[in-house]
Amino acid sequence: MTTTKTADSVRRGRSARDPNLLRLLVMLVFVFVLMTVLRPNQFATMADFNSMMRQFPEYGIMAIGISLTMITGGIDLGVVGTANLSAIVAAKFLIGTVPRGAAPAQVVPYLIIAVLLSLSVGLVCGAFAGMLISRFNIPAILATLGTQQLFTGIAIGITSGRPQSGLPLLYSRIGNMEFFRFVPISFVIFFVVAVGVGIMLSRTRFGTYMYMMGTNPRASRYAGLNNTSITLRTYMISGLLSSVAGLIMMARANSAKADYGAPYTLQCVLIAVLGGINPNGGFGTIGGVTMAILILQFLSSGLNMFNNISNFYRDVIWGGVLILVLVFNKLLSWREERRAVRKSMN
Amino acid sequence: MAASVLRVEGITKSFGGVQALKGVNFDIAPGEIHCLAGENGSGKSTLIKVVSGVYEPDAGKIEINGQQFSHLTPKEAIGLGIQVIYQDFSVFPNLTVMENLALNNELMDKRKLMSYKRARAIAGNAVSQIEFDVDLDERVENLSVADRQLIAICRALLQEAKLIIMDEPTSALTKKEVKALFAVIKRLQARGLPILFVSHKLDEVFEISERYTILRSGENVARGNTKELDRKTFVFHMTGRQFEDEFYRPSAAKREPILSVRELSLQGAYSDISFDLSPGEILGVTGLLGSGRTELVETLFGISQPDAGKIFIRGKEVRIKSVKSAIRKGIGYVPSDRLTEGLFLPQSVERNLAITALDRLSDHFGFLRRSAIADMTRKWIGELSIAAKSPALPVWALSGGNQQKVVLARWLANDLSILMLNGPTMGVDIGSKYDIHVLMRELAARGLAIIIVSDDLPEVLACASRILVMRDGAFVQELDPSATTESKLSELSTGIA
Amino acid sequence: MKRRFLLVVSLVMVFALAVPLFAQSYDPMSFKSKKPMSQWKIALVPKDATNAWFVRMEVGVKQFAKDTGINAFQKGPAKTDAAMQAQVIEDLIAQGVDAICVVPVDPAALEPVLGLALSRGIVVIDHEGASQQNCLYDIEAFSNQGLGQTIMVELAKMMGEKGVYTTMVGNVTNASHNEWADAGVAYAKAHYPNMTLLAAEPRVEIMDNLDTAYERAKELFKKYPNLKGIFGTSSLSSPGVARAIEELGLKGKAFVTSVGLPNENKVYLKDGTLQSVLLWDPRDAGYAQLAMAVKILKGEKIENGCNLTAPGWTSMQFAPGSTKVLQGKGWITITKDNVDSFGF
Amino acid sequence: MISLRRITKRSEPYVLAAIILLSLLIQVRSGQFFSGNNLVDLARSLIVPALFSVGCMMVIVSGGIDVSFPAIASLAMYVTDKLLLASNYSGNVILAYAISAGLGLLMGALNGFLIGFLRLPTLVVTLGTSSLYTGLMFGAFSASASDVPPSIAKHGKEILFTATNPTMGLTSNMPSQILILIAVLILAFFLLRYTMLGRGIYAIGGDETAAERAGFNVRGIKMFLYCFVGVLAGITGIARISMMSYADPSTMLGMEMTVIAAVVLGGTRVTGGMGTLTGTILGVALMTILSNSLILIGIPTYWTRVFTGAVIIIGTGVTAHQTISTRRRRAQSQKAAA
Repeated sequence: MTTTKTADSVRRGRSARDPNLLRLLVMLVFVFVLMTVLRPNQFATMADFNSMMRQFPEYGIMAIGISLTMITGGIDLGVVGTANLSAIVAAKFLIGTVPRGAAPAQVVPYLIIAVLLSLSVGLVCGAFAGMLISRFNIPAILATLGTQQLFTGIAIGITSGRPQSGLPLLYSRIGNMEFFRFVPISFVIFFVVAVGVGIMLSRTRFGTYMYMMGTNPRASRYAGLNNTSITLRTYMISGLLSSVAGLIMMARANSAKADYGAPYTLQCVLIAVLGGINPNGGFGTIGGVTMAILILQFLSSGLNMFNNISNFYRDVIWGGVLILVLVFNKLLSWREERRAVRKSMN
Repeated sequence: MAASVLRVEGITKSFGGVQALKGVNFDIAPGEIHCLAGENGSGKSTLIKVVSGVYEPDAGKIEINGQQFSHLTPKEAIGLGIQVIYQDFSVFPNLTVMENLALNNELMDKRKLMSYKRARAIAGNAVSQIEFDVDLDERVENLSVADRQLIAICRALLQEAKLIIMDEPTSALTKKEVKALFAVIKRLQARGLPILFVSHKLDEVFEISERYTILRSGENVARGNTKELDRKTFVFHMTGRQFEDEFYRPSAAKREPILSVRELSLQGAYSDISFDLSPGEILGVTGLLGSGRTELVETLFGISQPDAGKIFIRGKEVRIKSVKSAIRKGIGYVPSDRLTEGLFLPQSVERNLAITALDRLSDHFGFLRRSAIADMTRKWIGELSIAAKSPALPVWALSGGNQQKVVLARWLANDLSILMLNGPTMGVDIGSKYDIHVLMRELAARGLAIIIVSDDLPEVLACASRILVMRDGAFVQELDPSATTESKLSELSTGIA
Repeated sequence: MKRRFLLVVSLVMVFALAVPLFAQSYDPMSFKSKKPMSQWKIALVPKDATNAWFVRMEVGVKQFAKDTGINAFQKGPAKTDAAMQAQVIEDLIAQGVDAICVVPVDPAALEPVLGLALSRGIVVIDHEGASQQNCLYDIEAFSNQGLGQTIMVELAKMMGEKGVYTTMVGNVTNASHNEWADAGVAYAKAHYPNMTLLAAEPRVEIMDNLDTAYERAKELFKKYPNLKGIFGTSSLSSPGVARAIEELGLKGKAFVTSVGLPNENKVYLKDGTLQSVLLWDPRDAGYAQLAMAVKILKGEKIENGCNLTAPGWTSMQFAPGSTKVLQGKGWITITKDNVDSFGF
Repeated sequence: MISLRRITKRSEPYVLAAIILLSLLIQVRSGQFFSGNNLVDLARSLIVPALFSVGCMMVIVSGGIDVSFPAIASLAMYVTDKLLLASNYSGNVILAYAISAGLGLLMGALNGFLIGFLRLPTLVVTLGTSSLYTGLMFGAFSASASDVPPSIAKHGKEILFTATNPTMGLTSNMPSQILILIAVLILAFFLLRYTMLGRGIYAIGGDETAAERAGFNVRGIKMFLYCFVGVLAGITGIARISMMSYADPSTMLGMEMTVIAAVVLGGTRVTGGMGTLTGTILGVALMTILSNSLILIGIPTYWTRVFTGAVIIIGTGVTAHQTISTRRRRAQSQKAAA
């Protein structure tokens, strides 16, 4: 067998082994076409694309964070709490320090500090969760359930639950600007995050470590991986991404508040699972997650165009689709297993 | 000729066009210990599953106590007294000994309710049958592997077994425990119970069985009386290959030790361990489970930290703080439990191979050098002749021997100077075992220092250039393999003459 | 370094055109629609879709659509959440509705998206969002100030203008609940010298849950034996607290009032545990919001005394000092005598 | 001796100790903990989470996890409520329980089918069905808070006894629904301990393959288990709305995480196979006391979440630490024995 042939078969083997991605794509196209046909003048218009691009980055970025933790075999239910806490810290800083009526150029350094502050709060929150999981061996689901309460609680405590508004104009201006009057900056950030995390997972050493630890933490220890540090770093990335999402929410709402986006947590877990992230760890791609995000957004925006259909049908479709995909994957994997048994007999 | 308890004739079974069994015949007589031998994938397990009713054969017949069947259901098989003791014993770790013993009985009696009084009586009766001393209220997860196996045997006896099938029962047992198990088997035989002993370990076949049947690629290749069988023929029938006698002699030139351990101690595991290891040497460490052998090598691999003592590498004192630091110092370790400690089963062969070498196979920013990884994978698949159709295949699709080679290759891909292997050929078939032994000798000859931890005494004798026997956390004696015997080793490690 | 960053920022700003977002003042008259009335599409966005309150509001919306023949509908987020509400509005803008009426979860959080709506020529009417900048008008059944004061007056009446009281909100993050409570507390301070706010627990949260309201009330009465009154905001607080009062045997000794729906409070009003609750009919509020939107689409000038054709909303007055916030006299005090007359 | 050693390995004593400490703290801070009416109040608040926790514990013991029970409970009770209202039913409340339990059974059966027969991962399946059921409730049935039919309202007024606080004269009623909890606990205890079905649940959690080989009908047991959880959820739904005389479809949503946390806190092993009713009830009691005593302790409202978050983290952290050290001790004692 020549080398090129091997490489080819590897590549083919990979795409063939990721039929989930293909199925997601089919579903995505299906939802898209369906909505376009049903609502030709509304769906798939420039205005609609623009609107959708402004909506999904905030929860999309959180979903990517949750996906990463799920790949390592854990879960981060604390993303929303982290996002709001970090945004509130940034908002409090801006509101408290920026002089009234400051010129935009004067405000820039404050903005930079605020953003850095918020990102570091995200990192600290993530590190805290990672610490609980890797050092104190608390099951991730409980540890992050606790951190979600804790972070939201701190956010409420320091604000008495009130929205922090009165941000400098420049912040919202930058946060809501649109390239070519069409591509919102939040979308650009999402794009950068998705591509960056995608590359990290598929092209870097650390990405491989995450998959491997998620597959078998015991074996990864014997292979010389530092599980504690991998876990810690994964949750720190998740925290960092949460704070990015928090900054986007802060721009979109022009304020920060302890309970913005509370229902996003469950939604993000659903996205991750539909996107093909194995809840037991070890498998899943950002491509799949991104498609799941888009499917959700299409569904959601599409349903908003039907005046008489409640938004709750999104949940119904979502739950139904999730289960159907599972059943479908299962049937296929049974077939594959049978084929594999046959092969191993050879 | 006495009527057979079980006779199968012309059993054929195929899976989607692939023939797993091609007309297999065998029979087992009352009170007989019959060994069913064969390498992985030879069709042993398929045959067991046909007999126990899990698979329906495509052709052939099964005769049990004179009754003919074209196929069985699992319930029928159990009803006919066929009991399978699986490799993993199928016990419930979270339940007590009593429940583990009694549950099957209750299920067979189709009981809906559970009586703890009855269960205690049943369990007490079961353990007394084989004179097994155990606390009935202890959770099984707190018992040793050997005790768990005895539980499985007791449970089979409770089912009024007329035939006990043991599927590779010794793979997780220590030498001493195997002895105890064999005593139990003999006792069962004395009561007239036939036992089908499935194994690929030739010593066991010779020691325990009266007759044997060997399968290869789904066919009967040999059957007869064990007395008339010799090792060479046995191995030939199993593998279809001829092997030379194994023996390792390191090159005569004594070299400077690469690893020196002085008075190393870990509380509750081992104490006061000192030894030297030179390049080109294969040091065999043997001892019973719990003798501290595993803990010792795991300390050297940075899994645990010693309480006292010193470790020198190339004469320099080192601290091995973590696995990572062990790897940096050129130490590799093949752990004993391949499935849970060694491999990432659902991940690709490539990833499993490359995992420890990723530091070298990526650039400054941590980006993988994919072509280098592919090259390396290809190289080692070729070098160790790992039978994998594609490096993208998940590693669970490989046979045990090939899986072990993947773990080995992972370490060889690093610039190693010391390789430690814990039970390197456990659960590996003879062909691959031989290959692995040859490989170890080659590596040693190339200047690698190797430590093998094993209680497979023939393996230690065949591969090691020096043997250290451990007992109760201490070295008892150092031996020259060319001047010692298995019985001597076993004596030293058990402390029983 | 800093200069280069500024350069980058300004370059980016040149290429990217920021969406006009902020309190630009729009002339409501300029929102007169050129389309015929039959093609108008008006959406009302409530805080959520399940609360009995908004279910009642939808009755008004449907009534309005029926009365006028205009395509008016209610479309709320699946959960009471500011971020999700903003998404619904985003989608409505993309669909090209002509007017959006909104009951904001959090006015501040909706500023950008409502600003976008206005910039696209969409009429924006707020309800219960007096602090909203990016809207043409905010219509209130009353002022937040006024409601808070009225609740306090009712409570004070029950308590005999003396004793310890505390406030209870749906969520500590709920802006209007906090405003009512703040107004009530301020009013009590000024007018009822013998009433004191419970210093240790000045604001209790019931997580918008009836059962929690009940449990918190029980705890409060146990821990603070001299607690005499609870100033409720969420419509779930009166029935929950009333149940606790009844059970603890405090009927006649402890009091509660809040905004509330007749049916939810009927039992307690009748047995005397509750003396009154306050209400503006969400149906009428829904109807009035749509009527307001239509007025602007028609190009009518909005002045003091304008009529939104729903009971209590017939003569709207601008709030003092505001050209945006219109207040009606929409609230009704419900007592055991009139509780049966509502039918919801 | 041996039994003492076994007891220290379990987590029940630790949870009990935590409850006692917390109680003393509350008593010191408020002087109100050990009053009759406070205990009755706590028992009342315990009913719903405890009913949920029984099913939740059984699922976790079997090696699964269920997050759909609040959705099942809500949909079942809501549909029942609406049906009875629409038919002007005024008879016995048992019918309400029966209908709701039946609906719960159907919804649980879907979980059971997907998990037991198709062997799909439990977390994902129940996340999916949870989304499906809540969506149906709010979408298809456009659920909103509603009255309850007279039979349920009457049932809600049935009280067993009234406890009076002698110093303050406050009274609290013990609702009759506590009898349902007691009955369910007795039933679950009997089921788990004295039936083969119950032992089968533990067996599956210990080793599913072994259970299959031993002759347990694994699919059947899982089917039963999720149906049982569904039935229990349906009953819990009615118990909840009857105690409040008010059917709020969203009142139970979101309880899944705290219930799971309570069950795990009570010593149920997350990976399956281990868990006791005693531990579960203690875990739920701890969580209930905690959430119902923040005012009594005097924690300001704004900081309550911080407090609960910290307790979850510390509580599970202690349990996690304790199981690990037990494992270590066991390993060491094994070594010593060898």
